[in-house]
Amino acid sequence: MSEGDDLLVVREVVAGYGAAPVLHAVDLTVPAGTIAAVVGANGAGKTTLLRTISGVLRPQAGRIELAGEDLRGVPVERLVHRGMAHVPEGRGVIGELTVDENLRLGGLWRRDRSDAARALDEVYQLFEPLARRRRHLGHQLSGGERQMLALGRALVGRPRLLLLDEPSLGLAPRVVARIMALLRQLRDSTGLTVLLVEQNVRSALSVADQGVVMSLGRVVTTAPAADLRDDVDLRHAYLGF
Amino acid sequence: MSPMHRTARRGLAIASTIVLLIATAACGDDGGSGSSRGNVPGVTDTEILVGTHMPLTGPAAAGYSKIAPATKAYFDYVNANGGVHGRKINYKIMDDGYNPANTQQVVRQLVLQDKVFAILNGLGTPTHTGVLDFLKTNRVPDLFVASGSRSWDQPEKYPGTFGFNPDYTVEGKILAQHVKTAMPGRKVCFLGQDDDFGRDSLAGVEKIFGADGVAVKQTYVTSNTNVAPQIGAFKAAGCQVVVLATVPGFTALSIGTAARLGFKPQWVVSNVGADHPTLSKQLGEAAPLLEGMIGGNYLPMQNDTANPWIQLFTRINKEHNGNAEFDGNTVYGMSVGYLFVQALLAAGKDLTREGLLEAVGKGGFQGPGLVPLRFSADDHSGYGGERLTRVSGGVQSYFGPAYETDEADGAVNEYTVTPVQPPANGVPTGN
Amino acid sequence: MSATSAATPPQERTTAAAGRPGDPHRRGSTLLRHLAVVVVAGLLLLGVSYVVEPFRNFQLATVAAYLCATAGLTVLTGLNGQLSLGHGALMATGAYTVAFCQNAFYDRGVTGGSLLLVSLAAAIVATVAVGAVVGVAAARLRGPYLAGVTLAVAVVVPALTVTFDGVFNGEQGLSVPVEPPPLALGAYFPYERWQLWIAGAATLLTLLLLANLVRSRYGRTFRAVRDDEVAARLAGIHVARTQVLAFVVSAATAGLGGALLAVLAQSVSPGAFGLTLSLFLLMAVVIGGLGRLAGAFWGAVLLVALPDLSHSVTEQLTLSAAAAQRLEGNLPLAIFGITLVVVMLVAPGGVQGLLSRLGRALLARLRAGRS
Amino acid sequence: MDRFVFLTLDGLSRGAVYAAFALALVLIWRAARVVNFAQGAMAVAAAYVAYSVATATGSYWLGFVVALVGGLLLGALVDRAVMRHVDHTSPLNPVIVALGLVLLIQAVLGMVYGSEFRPAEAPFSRGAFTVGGLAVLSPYDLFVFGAVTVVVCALAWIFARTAVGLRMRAAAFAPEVSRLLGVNVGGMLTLGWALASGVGALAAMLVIPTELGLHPHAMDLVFVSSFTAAVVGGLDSPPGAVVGGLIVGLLLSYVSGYAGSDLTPLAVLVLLLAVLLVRPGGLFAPVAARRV
Repeated sequence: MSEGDDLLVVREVVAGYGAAPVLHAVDLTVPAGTIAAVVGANGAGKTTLLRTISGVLRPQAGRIELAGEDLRGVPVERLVHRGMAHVPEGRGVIGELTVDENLRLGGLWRRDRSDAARALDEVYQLFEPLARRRRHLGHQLSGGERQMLALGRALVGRPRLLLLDEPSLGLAPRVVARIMALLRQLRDSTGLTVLLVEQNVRSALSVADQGVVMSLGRVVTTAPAADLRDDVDLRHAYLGF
Repeated sequence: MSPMHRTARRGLAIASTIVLLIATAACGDDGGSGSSRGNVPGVTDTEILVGTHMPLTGPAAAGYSKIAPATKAYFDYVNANGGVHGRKINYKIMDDGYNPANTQQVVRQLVLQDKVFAILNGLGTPTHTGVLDFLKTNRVPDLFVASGSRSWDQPEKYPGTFGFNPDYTVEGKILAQHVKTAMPGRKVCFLGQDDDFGRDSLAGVEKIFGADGVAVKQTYVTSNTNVAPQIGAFKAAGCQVVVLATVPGFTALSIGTAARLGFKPQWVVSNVGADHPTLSKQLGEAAPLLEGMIGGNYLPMQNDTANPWIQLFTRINKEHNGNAEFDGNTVYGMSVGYLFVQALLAAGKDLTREGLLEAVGKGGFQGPGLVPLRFSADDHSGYGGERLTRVSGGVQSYFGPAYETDEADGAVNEYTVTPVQPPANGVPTGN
Repeated sequence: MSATSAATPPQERTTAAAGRPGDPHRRGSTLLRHLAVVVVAGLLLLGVSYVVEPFRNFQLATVAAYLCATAGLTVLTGLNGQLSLGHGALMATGAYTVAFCQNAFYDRGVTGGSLLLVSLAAAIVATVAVGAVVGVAAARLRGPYLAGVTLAVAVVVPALTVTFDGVFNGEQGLSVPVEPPPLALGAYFPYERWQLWIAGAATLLTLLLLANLVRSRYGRTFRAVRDDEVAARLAGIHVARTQVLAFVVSAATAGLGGALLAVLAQSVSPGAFGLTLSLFLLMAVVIGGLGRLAGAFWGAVLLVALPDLSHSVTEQLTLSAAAAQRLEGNLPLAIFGITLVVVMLVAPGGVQGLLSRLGRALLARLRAGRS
Repeated sequence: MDRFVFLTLDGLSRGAVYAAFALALVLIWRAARVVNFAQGAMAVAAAYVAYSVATATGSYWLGFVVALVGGLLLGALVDRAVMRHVDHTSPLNPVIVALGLVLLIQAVLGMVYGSEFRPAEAPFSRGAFTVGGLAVLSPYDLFVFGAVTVVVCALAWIFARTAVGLRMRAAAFAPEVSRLLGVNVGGMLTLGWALASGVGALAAMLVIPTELGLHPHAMDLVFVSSFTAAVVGGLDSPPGAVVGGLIVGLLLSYVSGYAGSDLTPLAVLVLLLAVLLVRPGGLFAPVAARRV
């Protein structure tokens, strides 16, 4: 079932915080070079899914594979080495560090110092406002700038798979649109694979190749994003619009 | 969770608590009272149980922790030689960490639970002050307290308490008298611990020089180890003689700090802080700074190997004290032991607490001390004088005559009686 | 995991607090239940005082005195979340006040059994005043900053006795004259039993008041402030006032504890109330089980048992003189240190946490056997 | 005037050591949100190791190096073996564990070395240079200033300029995010403990020769002064620790020089209250305190 070009495979994963699991046997496959959007109501388990994939939360059962390799037992901090980057909800900008330090942190693990430096420059080119505020502390940035910073910091590591948790939260529609466009642009230019978790279903589905609908800890539907956008029943049933 | 259930649980907890308490109480009763003969606590036909409280741990333990083991070693020696009137002395040493709250506990344990015959050589002014009333109410002889405070000499108020050390005022007078006669016209300054030790000592010095005779008076607290400000003040005032009423650590600090500041007065140091081995160990490579330091003492010098007392004590130290390091504290501890055995002998074969106190009150003990013990019915202080010591060529030794005086306005007199020799087998005989 | 342990997640705590509604019927029964427990404990203590020998009576009296202080500290730290490294200093305040009062009475030739009550009350008042000052400062501070100030208080208050030695008589301290037991009890009534009665009665009364406070509206606000200051403020609780109140209450009990210690020892000196005491009080309440009055009891027992333990441990070993000298005193401290670390690692609920777990298991077993 | 200069220099040379020790406390606080009450005892343990090595080999400097390395290892050990396993939900727990460690370490030192004071050797002369009849600093004081300055600069450089410093700061501020970015947070925590404990050992090596000597309790008083210094400066701020240390050193010197040594504890309390009532997070606290 898992073909060569499936970058991320999640099989029968059960995970949660206490005795009662939040995720019940979740299955998910993201082909390389595509954008998958996980959508669903509050409490559907979207964030928990991302946290489980990136290893912050240990699955109680099931397996997760990245490019065919089982991730069980791989410490969180080693996952960047495997090409996975996770931008957590609330953006995870470290407020006490400067913009530059935040960005450098994203590439510190890399052996190839010169490429890390190059990646840093590219991010500054990509997010020109960040270049202007290099020396500013993280907590001095606006919401949009923080999102850029978090995204840019992930990109410094030149990931194969980007896990994005609610990138649109609290941002103006114009900024959200820019970020979504950027993701598509990155997919096309670098072959980046993105797993996106969003409340903002419209814009998520507008950018994604594949849509995954979650409800109460289960995947209820996986379909091409365009189909989901048009499936009125499904939207009414799970997405509330 | 129903209230019923909770009450039950609480009841269970309380019940288990009480059971545990009673169990500890029962276990603790080790039958100390069962073995006593007649009505005298701690005394049987074969044993005399004596207790003490000492700092064995904590910052104050340095030096002092050696005293009680030395006393015990002397008792072991006496026991090995047949004991006192056929009874062996069992010396129970309790650690109070120089904390008065712990002293309360351990002394009560010794008296109420272990039922000791007497408390011997309890160490420290703040610690021992707290148990005076308790010992008095329980009529426990409280002999030879290890401190130079004047509190032990209150025969009216505490008839069962006797001191051992010369009190700090007596010492201050003797040290000051020497300064006055041997170094006339010099500018004299004083550094004392900020408690009764420093106060009483300063009182003695001022009895000789008058209240205005001491140019600069400074104090220190043990919780602040920087004495540079005080020493700096002495230097600025041009002091030529500095009298120290300091514990050994602060003697070393003061002398070291002064050298650091290029200030080299004549040091005159209380017996408490003048033990040369202790000081030179603390100063390490800076020990030559002690050269010329004048101190006071009243027991044989531990380095005086020709002294028969030191020979005796060294032997006992080897045989019964694991050959521990031999210093002034060892001599002190064994001298206390010797005096106590003398007192027991004087109290006679029918040993009672009253008998012991009466015997001590009669006085007339002669032992290793260079100056008289002042015990009498209305004087419960210990040694009544000191002899001066000087460090010369890295060796601390006596010079000049021994002096005696009182803590009031009496003159400082030479004491000319030659010290006695120890008995042949090192155990006193009744006199 | 019990509802008041430090490690409990907040949700559980709030439900536990909410599970005790302010229904007057229940409240009345709580008071009665506490009263019953205290009366039973008092009777038991009375019995025990006749059974055990004088030294144990004295030790129990000392436990009672320390229990006053640890109970207050556990309310402050465990229930209100304020760390205090300075309770030894508050005990010293109470102890010195009692000393001054008793000496004043005796110097004026005033005698009588009830004077001690006046002195103890004065000690509480004085400590409340000091506690209010420290508490107002404390309410502005958090975490390590609060620890820093209370640490300084713990160091400074004993040092003041040396600075003003004309009043406090320096390191040597003051003696505390105390009346002998009333003659009605007989001429040979052991003094230590009398001491236990005094200390026990005062402590049981304190515990009764504290237990009711903990279950009252104030107790709930204490916990609310500990769990989440912002939420408490939103719920209309005056956070600073609550914190000062908690500090004052615990200062009052610490003052009483110190006063009782002074009465037991018939003397007071700064060395007994140093920084070590403050730190040991804190360790005692944590080992006993933070936030529980029963845990405060175990802590107090520990404080009294430790010096005693110091001797018996080394006595059990047969050692050379030199080795014994080194181990004496140090070995028990090492054991205590390890115990403290291990307790914190494996049983953060402390002794009382373990006991109640054990008790619950026993009850469950009993019920299972019955049904 | 002479007296003022004298007291100032004396206070500064004391304050430098308090600064170093306060810095060690700040390092651990920043890394692990723990006030390490065991810092003093750990530092004394390292100093005892130095003493053993120096007596056995006759080389002060070998002992000095061993003390620093020993301090680093002890810090790492305390983190790995104990502190890591402490439940940090209540800030009290690590404090109590640290107090337990103090008892344990001091008791073990007492058992191994006894409770006597051991002389602590100073590598340079402690005799002061005299300038115009006024005793100023000694070569040893200069060594203390030099060593503390080197440590402060080295730490500042590590934290501001190196990758590992960036990792350590990130791990302290945002552990979970840092892990997601490939930072070994556990390792950084251990490194933080090791560095702090090494700095503490250095402070002990510097201060003990100026004190009563080597003793299991030798750092107790230094701990109290340094903790005060760290709190005055603001526990989150390394520059605050340095400034706080110097302030406390000067205060102690002036008060005992002009007012009397018995007033020093009171002066410390007044300083603490004065600073904290105006700035509850210390002098160098960020203006908008972070809500954690």
